[in-house]
Formats: sequence, structure tokens, C-alpha cells
Amino acid sequence: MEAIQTTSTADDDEQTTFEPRIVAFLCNWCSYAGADLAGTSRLGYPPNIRIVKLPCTGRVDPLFILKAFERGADMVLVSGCHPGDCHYTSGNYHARRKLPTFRSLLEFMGIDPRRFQMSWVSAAQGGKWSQVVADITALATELGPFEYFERIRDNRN
Amino acid sequence: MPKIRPEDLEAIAMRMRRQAKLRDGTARARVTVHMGTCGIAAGARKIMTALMSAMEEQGVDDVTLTTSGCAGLCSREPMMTVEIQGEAPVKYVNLDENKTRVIFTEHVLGGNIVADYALGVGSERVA
Amino acid sequence: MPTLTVNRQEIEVADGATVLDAAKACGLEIPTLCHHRGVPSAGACRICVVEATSRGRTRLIASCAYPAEEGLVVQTESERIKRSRKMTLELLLARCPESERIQEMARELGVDTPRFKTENRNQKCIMCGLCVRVCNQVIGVGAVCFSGRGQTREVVTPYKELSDVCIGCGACAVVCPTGCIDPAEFRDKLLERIPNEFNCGFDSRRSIYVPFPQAVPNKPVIDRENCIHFRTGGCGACAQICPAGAIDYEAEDEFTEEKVGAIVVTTGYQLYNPAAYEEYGYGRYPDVVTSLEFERMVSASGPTGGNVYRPSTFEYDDDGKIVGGEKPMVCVFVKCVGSREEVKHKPYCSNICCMYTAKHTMLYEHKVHDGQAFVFYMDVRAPGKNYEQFVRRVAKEKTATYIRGRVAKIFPRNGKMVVWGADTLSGNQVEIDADLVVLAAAVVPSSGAVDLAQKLRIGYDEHEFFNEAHPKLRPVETNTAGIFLAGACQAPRDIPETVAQASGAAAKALGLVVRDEYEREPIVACVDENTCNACFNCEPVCAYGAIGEKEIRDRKGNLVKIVAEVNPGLCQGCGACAVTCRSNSIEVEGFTDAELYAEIDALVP
Amino acid sequence: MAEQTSPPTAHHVGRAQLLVCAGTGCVSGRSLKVREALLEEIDKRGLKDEVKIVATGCQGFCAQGPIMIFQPDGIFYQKLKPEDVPLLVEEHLIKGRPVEKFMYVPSAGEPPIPKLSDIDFFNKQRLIVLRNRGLIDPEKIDEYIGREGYQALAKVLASMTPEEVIDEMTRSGLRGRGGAGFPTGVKWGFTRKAPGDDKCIICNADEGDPGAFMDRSIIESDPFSVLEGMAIGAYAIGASHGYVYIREEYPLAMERLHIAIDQAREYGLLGEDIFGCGLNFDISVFRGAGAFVCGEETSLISSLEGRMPEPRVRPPFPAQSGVWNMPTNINNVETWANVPVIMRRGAEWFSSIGTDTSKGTKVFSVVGNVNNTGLVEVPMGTTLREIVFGIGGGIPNGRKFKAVQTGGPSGGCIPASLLDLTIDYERLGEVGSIMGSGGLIVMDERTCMVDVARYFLEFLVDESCGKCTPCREGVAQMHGILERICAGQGRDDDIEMLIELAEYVKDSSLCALGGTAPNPVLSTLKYFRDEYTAHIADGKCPAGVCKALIQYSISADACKGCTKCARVCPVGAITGAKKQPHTLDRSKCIKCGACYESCSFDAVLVE
Repeated sequence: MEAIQTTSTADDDEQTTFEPRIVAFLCNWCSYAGADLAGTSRLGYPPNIRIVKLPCTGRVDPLFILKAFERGADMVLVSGCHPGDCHYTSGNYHARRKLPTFRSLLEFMGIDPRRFQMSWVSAAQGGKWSQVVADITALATELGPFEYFERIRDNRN
Repeated sequence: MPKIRPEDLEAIAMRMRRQAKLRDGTARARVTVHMGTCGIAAGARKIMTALMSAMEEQGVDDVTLTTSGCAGLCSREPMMTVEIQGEAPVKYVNLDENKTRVIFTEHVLGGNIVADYALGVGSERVA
Repeated sequence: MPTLTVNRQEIEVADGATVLDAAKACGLEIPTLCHHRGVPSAGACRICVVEATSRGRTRLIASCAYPAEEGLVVQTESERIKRSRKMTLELLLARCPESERIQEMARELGVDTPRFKTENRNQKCIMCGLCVRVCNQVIGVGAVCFSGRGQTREVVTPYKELSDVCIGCGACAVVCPTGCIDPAEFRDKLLERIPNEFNCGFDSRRSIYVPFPQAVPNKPVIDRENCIHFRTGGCGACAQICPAGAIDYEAEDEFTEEKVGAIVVTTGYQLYNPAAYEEYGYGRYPDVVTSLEFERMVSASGPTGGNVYRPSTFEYDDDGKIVGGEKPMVCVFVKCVGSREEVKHKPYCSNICCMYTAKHTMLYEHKVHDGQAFVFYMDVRAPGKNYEQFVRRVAKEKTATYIRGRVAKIFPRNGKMVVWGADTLSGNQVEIDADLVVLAAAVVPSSGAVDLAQKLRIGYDEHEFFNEAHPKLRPVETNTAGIFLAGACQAPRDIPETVAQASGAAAKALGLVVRDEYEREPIVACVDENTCNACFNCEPVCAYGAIGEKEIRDRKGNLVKIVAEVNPGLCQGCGACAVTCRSNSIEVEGFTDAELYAEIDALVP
Repeated sequence: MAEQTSPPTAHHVGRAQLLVCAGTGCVSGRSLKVREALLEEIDKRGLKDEVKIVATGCQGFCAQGPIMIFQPDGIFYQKLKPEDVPLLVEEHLIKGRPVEKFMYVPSAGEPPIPKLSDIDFFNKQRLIVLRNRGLIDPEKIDEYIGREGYQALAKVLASMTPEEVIDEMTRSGLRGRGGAGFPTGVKWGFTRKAPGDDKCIICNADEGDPGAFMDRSIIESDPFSVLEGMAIGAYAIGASHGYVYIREEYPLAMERLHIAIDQAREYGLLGEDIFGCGLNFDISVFRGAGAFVCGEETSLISSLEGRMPEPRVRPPFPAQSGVWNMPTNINNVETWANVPVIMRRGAEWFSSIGTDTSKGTKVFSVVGNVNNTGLVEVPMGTTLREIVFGIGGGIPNGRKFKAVQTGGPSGGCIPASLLDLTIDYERLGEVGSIMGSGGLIVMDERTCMVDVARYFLEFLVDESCGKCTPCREGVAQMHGILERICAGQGRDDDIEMLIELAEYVKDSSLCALGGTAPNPVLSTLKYFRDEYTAHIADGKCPAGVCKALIQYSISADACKGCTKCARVCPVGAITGAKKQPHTLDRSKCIKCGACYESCSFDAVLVE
């Protein structure tokens, strides 16, 4: 990844500023390449995103998302190919059916479903990728730190 | 009518032959009007009508009135054949309604051949 | 294969041949009138009579319709035949004294003036019925027929009106031996000309045609929508005429399955339809053409034979070929029609227009020496090798006047096309009375590119150009293994680029298929046979059919259990099965749950 | 009728039936006693089971009562007394000898009525095809069966293979009665052998010759004989369907045909599994719209298929490829009507009738200047003289016979010198005519042969389909020349030109219509060339027919002044007082010939 940090230097100055941690599960064939394209195209986007590369969004096990939240992620993004464009024919359709269902489960668990986002970014959409990241970073900032699991852990301890 | 089989032919033929010989007791005489196109064109329908009305007027019910095709001698149409039970048929030619009535009264009812109008007696030779 | 004797010469002919065929095979000439190759014979005019002897009887027979029977003895020259033919012609001449064909044939047989007269003379029609037969039996339409009989017989259309069933094929006029059918009578019924797609519809083609001169294979094809045989079941003239018997009407498009190791996608491009610029009037004004249409016009093998004419003045011959027109003395070229227009059209540069427009101005100058060319441009982009020099030459030699600016409106006035444009360098409005306007329309992917991309599982961008795997490092490959790209399907490209890319794609494809063993990514799913409980939920989610059953037996061969099994040759490693498996018994190598959890752990410490 | 059909199976109903009249007249003449005596006598002789005695109603001959009819012999006994009974039974019933002294004898005073068998018109005929004419009601299939109808089909289906039927037909020597005279059995054989899953047979009833009505008459008087013939043909040929192609102008024939087909279907004599013998055959009636050329096989097929009736080049012959490309056998009505008789009575019987080459009988429609016009059936080999003078009863009004035209418009005229010609296919061909379908037109001395030729050619010009040049153009030109000659504008070379054209048309035409079209011209030229010459060279019409060439006048010597001619003259060209010779004003005369026809004293002269 060639992403470089172009966000405001004011963050460095103000240590108190909340920097959300975002875990992104990206399809190797589209969104991951889109992110790459954003880099090669010298497009900037917030550095809060941490990317896990997967062969396909169809490989995203809901437990991965829970694991990310458990580990303290403030937001999780799953991004894959546009419907119809799956490299594996139908993997993104599986994700499209499975993950929104899981999203409603998050609410049941007491997690704000807005903390889990999905997007379709193709390999040619470097621009879109940087926009998506900027948008969700802004959303994550707005939602504030996710401390639910930490509290549970702390209580247990 | 049911389909017939070869063996039924004979029964039909016998029945028809009995009728043809006028011995089934219902008819005493048979009058055949020859109604091919030639006969009809020459007026055979009028002859037929005349016969039918004569029968009705005189209350005759023991004469069979029938039709057939051309008898061959087209120049002498209309023609009819009168057959009294047991006698040779007589052919009449060049008929009109009046002649028909005379023949009906004289020959069919009275048994006397009207020689003036008759062509001949008997049947044609069939090879 | 009957054998018969013609003028003492024994000859074997094909089944179904006529006596006339046999005589021709012997090199004998027999005059005919009502006979035409490709139309069923009727033996009506009796000109072609010959003497035929069979079963001891010699008769005059019509050689055009009489089958060549085994053992037939034919005599084509005799006094009797001569007398008959002479009288036939004398009678026909009496009927049709004006017909040149009849006059000529009569002269050959020594008839000068007929001894007879007919009342309905001065006809040209000899009642041979060829037109009726060709229309009914060959074309299968029935737009002409006989009415009346004997002397009152005449050839008419049904109810003597121009009927709707006539398809205007003109076959009747073609076969008429005396030329008494004038196609002008049903001019408005004549078949609509079939535009020749390769020549941008400037001229017409037949319904059986070679698509274009360089077509591979260079063979004719049948256009079923226009072919009379497919419309009416009749005609079949091409099949009768083809000496190789190559015409097969029964042939259907077929799907063939081929197993291949690599696919190179080269679907090319098409021109953006400039009708989207309503102000330019393309499609409404014939003298506003696209650059491709201009290209066809200047081509020596094109519809005008390399001449540049104003399309509004095209002159056609009977065959629909362009034989003349007015030369455009003022020609305006408009560049970037659709390209570099982010708001309404295409944001990208079409890459090739600058260079071909420069070429077009040169060709125009070659064809119309005293013509004037103007080029409206936004920028001149000539980055290739020697490109800049070429453009400079155009400017230097004054083959064209380059005007930097856009064209606002094109409209007809007094037989000219008025071009309103802006000259942004001088800040003036420009008005040019042009004879021809050539629009350099944008390059867009071929229609159907998206369908193909989805079939092949390759990506494409918002303009439907196909995505390469990596714009710099893997420019001819796609993300799908074994599928390569070349040419304008990927982006607007000129010829040198396309050739280079195609060579690269070919080399990549060869590199894949020349190997003895197939190497693949190790990222495939594998089953933990210990935990798999054979629910086979993984099976329906696999898009590749890679999940199979495996029987596990003990040493004695007793079945212990059945488990799922992954065929690593088919598996693409998407991982859908791994997510579906309730017992966590399938994992994708390289993307196992454990690896991913570890990754997540590392990312969010 | 009893003498015609002796019932072969009388034993079915007993040996005899005695019909004793029990009407009032006879009963009062003691007929019941006669009946009792009969019963007693028969019982005594043990014939009770074999002889049936029936008391009938009045038989109308009361003056001669008591009367009795002895069946099956149809002997009429009269004035019987009970004491006559033993003799009668002994003689007639036991010994089979009718007892003349009891039989009816017409009284001497009755005027003599000739027997039909003594009348020439009837006694020279021999009825095969017309065997049922005047005898059956053509709308009742039972009457046909009553006259041995369908016996032939039953026999064929029960005991003969198709090949045997064809062989029988071939041996019978029957030749097509439509005109060309092709052996019917051979034709059937061709169609049977032609490859094809289904085959078709057609009855050609498109009778187009002017003055010919054989086919119409056969169908009108005995449609079943045609249907039975076709069913036999279908079995022999292997056809499942038949058509009767009948011209629209025959409504009565068509109606009777439809009735006959319906009745045959009801009896299962058409349709599936005929007689339970597995033969499937049905017949449709196709109405032709009246084109003479449809009598030609290939035109007929074309018309049947719904196209314009035009002949086509043969081969292929219909036997190879006919209706809808099926092998097709076409025969004329008379041919089909012959078939059942041949099958019933055998080829040997049939071939014993007629001449060496032409077997059986031929039906002719005798018309024209002859006393007895009508339909006659004579054995092949009968002379023309017998037909014209014997059967036809000679020429009316004591005029002289001139010629007879056979074969319709395509036939030729045969002059008086050839009256003793025996009729068969070959002889007629030799003299330049044809058998044709059987039209026979008798012409007397007042017939102009040039005019006859002109008339027939006019017909043919009108009926030529116009497909081929010789027939369309050639016949029209010949007709033009004849018109010219009849109009008195004949040229010296007209006869040569007629012959040249005639030979050309005959030689070069596509079908038989054209091929025979010149026959009227050629045969009249052959036998009556002098009449042509008289027209052209002398400007005269010897028969006084061609108006442009004749003048009427009244002979003052012969005219009795009856005024008949003056009364019939439509233009008042004849004047004269009663009982005084009349005069004719030629400037007013329109040559209509009314005076000529009306004069009873032959005083009107024509020159």
C-alpha cells in the first residue's frame, strides 16, 4: 500500500483527538485493488483504516467482524466487488445476503449497527475507495470510541 | 344404419327384389318417372307432380311412385314406365300433364294400356 | 444416371436432368424463350422442341421440360423441328412485332414478316409465364398470375392492382425474355436497399454478401432477415447457381464448445454516436458525417471508390452503387466530439482523433486539390513517435486551417452546412459555409462488452472499458487467470499500442499454455476429514462444483464415513465454503480462520 | 324384370310363393276356395314347407278374377277355379311347366303395342354400363344392391388379391373411355407399382364436349356403379382416397353423387374397414369450375390442387406423380362404371364383347340431325350406320345424311361413304377422328362443313388454356382463316395455310387438347375439300349456311302462296297475296333463314 497520510496535521498537535480504529475486510480482486489504485493515483485518505485482505467478501465470516470488535475496533468495513462482478461468480452475493442479516444481530447484541458498514468498490474505483474511507472515518469519529467489549472485559477482570 | 357385411347384401337384394316384383302386397302398380337432367329439362317434374296430385285426388294408396335416371331416349322425354303387378312394363314418351292423367286413369287404375302414348312394352336387354 | 442418345451421341446425365441439359452437355445449341435457369420449366413456348423417340414413337417434345429418360433417342435438328420452330416464331412475331428478342430470333430462322395478324398485337408479352413461375414457384410470393385463358390470357397482378404481396424483388423483370416487365412500374415496391454496414450504409449490398473485403474467412454470408428464401421460402437462386453446392439454407448458428487454456479479449471499440449532440445535426443532415464514414469514403475500396462526395448528392446506379456526387469544396473537421466532455459525454481523451484528423485533412487535400479544410480542436495531442512532426507537417503545408475552439452549432443554409464556432485564440466567433462536416467522435467500448466481462469474470470501469490486473505491472492481464486483454477494449488505443499490447497478451497466453504442468495459486480449500460431518452445506455454495464426496474406509474396506472433498484443480479459493461450514471443517489455505484471527489481533492490538 | 334377373337363391324363402288375390272382386269369384284347394293340394304333396301361399289385396284385375301370381316366375294366372288347382300344382310346381290355358291373353281387340325389344332404338343396344338405367332409384342404395350391386366388391375383397384384380382388368381388355383408350388394367398396374406411401384415384367427370352427356347420365341414373368401381380400383391400386372431379354445371348429378356417397358411408361401403375386410377408402367430390382443358389429366390435377388448370409436360405421368405428388390413377366415369360388371362376370365374358382391339361396349350420346337423340350403349364394332339409322332412326324430315362427328371438338367428321365403319378406337383413328368420350353428332345435308369446322375451332379457341404457343396462337389463327372463308373472303392459299397450321398445332402442342384441335379442320378438309373450294373459289356455300355467301329466293312455280314465309320474316322482306306466288326483296333480306325453315313446299331456294 502506498497510501500516504494527508489528513490535517492538527491531529498530531491535539493528542486528545479521537482517532477511530477501523478494520476493513477487502476483496482481493476489487476493493483491495481499488485501494491500491488510490495509492498509485496518489489519492489521499484517512490512515485510520487497517486492511485485512481476503480472497472474496464471501470469505468474511461474521465471527471475524465480532473478533475485530472484540479486539477493540471502532468500526468494521466489508468492501467487495459490485454485484454481478464477483471474481468467484457469486461470492459477493453470499456476503450481500449474509452480512446484512448479521448486522441486525449486532443491534441485538447491543452494538450500534452503524459501526458495521459495507461498500462495493471495484478495482478501477480508487477515487471511490478514498471517499468511502473518508466517509466512514468521519462516521466512526462521530460515533466515538467503541468500549462495549472493553467494559465487559474490565468487569470480568 | 349399421355397416353391412358381404353376407348382408343378399338379404337386402331379396328385399328389394320382392319390392321390385310388387308382391309384398302393399303396391299393385309401380310408376317410374325418368328424372335425369334431360327428363327434368323436358318437364319430368310436372309429370311427377301430376301423378302425385292424381293419386291424392283419387285416394290411391296402392301405387308406388318412384324415380330413376335417364332411360336413354332423350329426344322423347319426359318418359315414364308403368308396371302393373304381373305385367310387362310399358314405357310412355313425350308426356305432358294431360297425357299423364289419362295414362294414370286408364292404365294404372284401369289396366288398359294407352297405346297412343306408349313407346313399347317390356324391358331393355341387359348384357 | 440415365443414358440417352442425342444426335447419335450417347450421353449420361445426372438424375433429374432434362433433354435440354443433355443437349447442352453435348455442346448443342437449342433456342429457348420460356426457359430460365433456376426457374421450373413449363414447356410452354415450344421453341425448344426436339424430336424424341421412346417406345417406338417419335414425337416433338419440349426439351426444356422433358426429363432425360433412359434410352431416349433425341434428334435436335430436322426439317420437322425447323418447321415447328419457324411457325412458332411466326405466330409469336405476329403477336409481338415490337419485341426485339422475337424479331431477332425470327430473323435467325428466316421469318421476316409474319403471314398472320393478331388483334391484340404490339404486345411484348409472349405469355411464356416465366414471370408467373418465378414469382409463384421460386420467390414463393404470387404477386403476378395469369388471368383468362386462350387468347384472352394475360399476365396480371391480382385484381390488376399493385398488390401488397409483391415484395418488389424484380425477379419477374429479370427473367422476362422479351423485356416487357418494367420494374419502374413497381418502383415504389422495390425492395428497400440493404445498407452495407461495412461502408457505414453509404451504399447497399445484397442479402448474400461478403461482409467486407478483408473478412476472415473471406466467404459470403446470408442475411436471413432480408433473404427472400428465408422470407418466403422461395428463390434459392444462389443455391442453384453455386457450382460448389456450398449454399446450405438449413445451416443454423451453432454453439461450439472448446476447451482452451487462455483467452485474449480484443473486442475493440465503436464510435460514440454524435447524434447526442443535437446542435450538430448528425443523423439529420447527410452532409454531417463521422470520421469513420469519411474514412470509408476516402478508401479506394470504399463505396465511392475513394472519391469524396457530399452524401446529400450521391448518385446511385440500378444496383445501388454510388457512381457520382458533388465534391465538397469546404470541409470542416470537428475534434473531441464526445471526448473530454465530463458533463454530458465522455470525460476521457479518445487518444486517436488528433492523429487521424490530421491524416484526413491530408487525404482530403489529395482527393480535392482545391478544397479548403478547417479543423476545430481543443488541444492537439501527438505524444507518439513522430506524431508531432506529422501534425506540424499538416499545419506547415497548410492542408488545413486549425482553429482552437469548439463548434456551437451546425445547420443547413442554401445548400451548405453552416458551422458556427469559436476561435478562442483570437476571441472571435467563426462562421464557415461548409460542404461537408466530419465529426471526430469519441471512442467507446463495443456494445456488449459488459455482458462479455460478466461472463468472463473480468472487471470493467464506469465507461465499460475492461480492467487490467494492474495498470503498470500487469497491463495485459486481468484478475481472472488465463484471460488477457489487448487493444481498445481496455481503453482508447491507436494501432501501434494495440499491436504491442496484443503481442504482449499473446506471449502471456503462450507462456501459460506451453507448459506441461499447470501451476496454480496454492490458495485452495481443504477439508478436515476428522471433523467433517458430511452435511454438504458447502456443496451448493461452491460456484465451481469443486466439492465432491469422499468415502473413508478402514483397512478391510468397510465404509467408515463420508466426508466432503475439494478438487484442488477446480477450486478457486474464494472461501465461501469455509464460511458456510458449521463444523469449521473447511479452510482456505492461506486464509484460514486462525490466520485471519491472528491478523485481526495484530491489527487491533 | 323376372326374365332379367333370375334370383339365384330362391330357396332362401322356399321354392315358390303363390300370391292369391283376396280382394273383394276375386273373393266374390271364389278365390278363397281356390286358396283352400291350393293349401290342401300342397299339403297333400308334402310341399308345405317349401311353398308359401299368400292372400294379397286387390291386384286390380278384377275382371279376370280369381287371379293368382306364381312367384318367382311371375306367371299371371286368371279365372281360376278350385278344380283347376291339382293340374296347376302338378304342372307348374312339380314339373316347372307354366300352364298356358290359365294364363292371361290380351284380347284381340287391343291395339298392338310394340315390345321394347322390337324397337330398334333399344334392341341394337347392349347395356353394361347403363345396366340399371331406368330401373333403379338412384337415390336408394338398396335398389342398387337389389340389382346385384356391391356383389363385385364383396367378391374382390373376399377372394382376390390386388394383383389378381389388375390382372383381371388387363385381361378384360377394357380401355379408357375418356378418349385416349389406354388399357385400364395396365394403367392401374403402373399406379400400383409406383413408389409412394399413399395413392389416389380420381374419377374424371369433367365432361366438356359440346353435346356429350354420357358421364352426367351415368351418375344421375346409377351413381353407385361408379362408387363401387372406384372402391374396387382403390383396393387394386392401394389408394386410400378418391376424388370425383365433376363439373359445376351438373347440379343433379352432383346431388345424387353426394346422396350416394352418404348412403355408401352409412353402409360402411366407403370409409374405414369396408365390408370388414380392412379396406380403407373414401371419396370426396370436387366441383370443377368448367374449363374444357380440365378433362386433360394434368390440368385436372392442377385444378384439383387449387391451381389454374394448365396441362404440364408428361412425364412424370400422374401414375408416378399426380395429386399432391401422390401416384394417381385417373379414369373416366364410364370406365369406372364398367369395373363392377367385369369383376362380377369375369374378364372372359367382357372380352367376348366387342372387336379384337376394343372390348366391351361404348356409351354414345347421339345428338344432332337424327330422329332419336339420346344415350345409347352399343358393343364395340357396331357400325356407324346402325347407330345413325338403326338406333338413331335416321335423319328427320327426309333429309340426306352428310356426316357424323365423333369425339367432341377434338374429333373429326366422318362422311357418308364411311358409314359402314365399325366403331372402335383404331378404326376411328384411321379415318381421322377419335373415339373421344362418346359424343356423336349427326349432320344432315343442310350442314356446312366449313361452318362446322369454324364452330368447333371457335369452341377450342375459347377453351384453349393459352399455355403453349401452338394451341393459343395457332388455333386462333386457324379460326381466323375459317371465319374469313365463311365470310366469303377466303384467299387462294388459305387451304394450304390451314393445313400447314393444322400440322404444326397437332405436332407441337403441349397437351392433347392442342394435339387434337386441328382434327375438325383436317377431317373436313379430307372429306369435304370441295366445300372449302366452293367457298373460296366460287364464293358459294353449298349447304346454304354461310350467310355472306348465300342468297334466298322464292320459286314462283313451287310457291303455293300459303303466306307462312311472309309471316315469319322478321324484316318484312317477303310480300305476296294469298294463294299467289310470293316474292323476296333481297335488299331487305337479312338471310336469317326463317322462311327457308318454314316453307313446307321447298319453294324457298338458297344458292
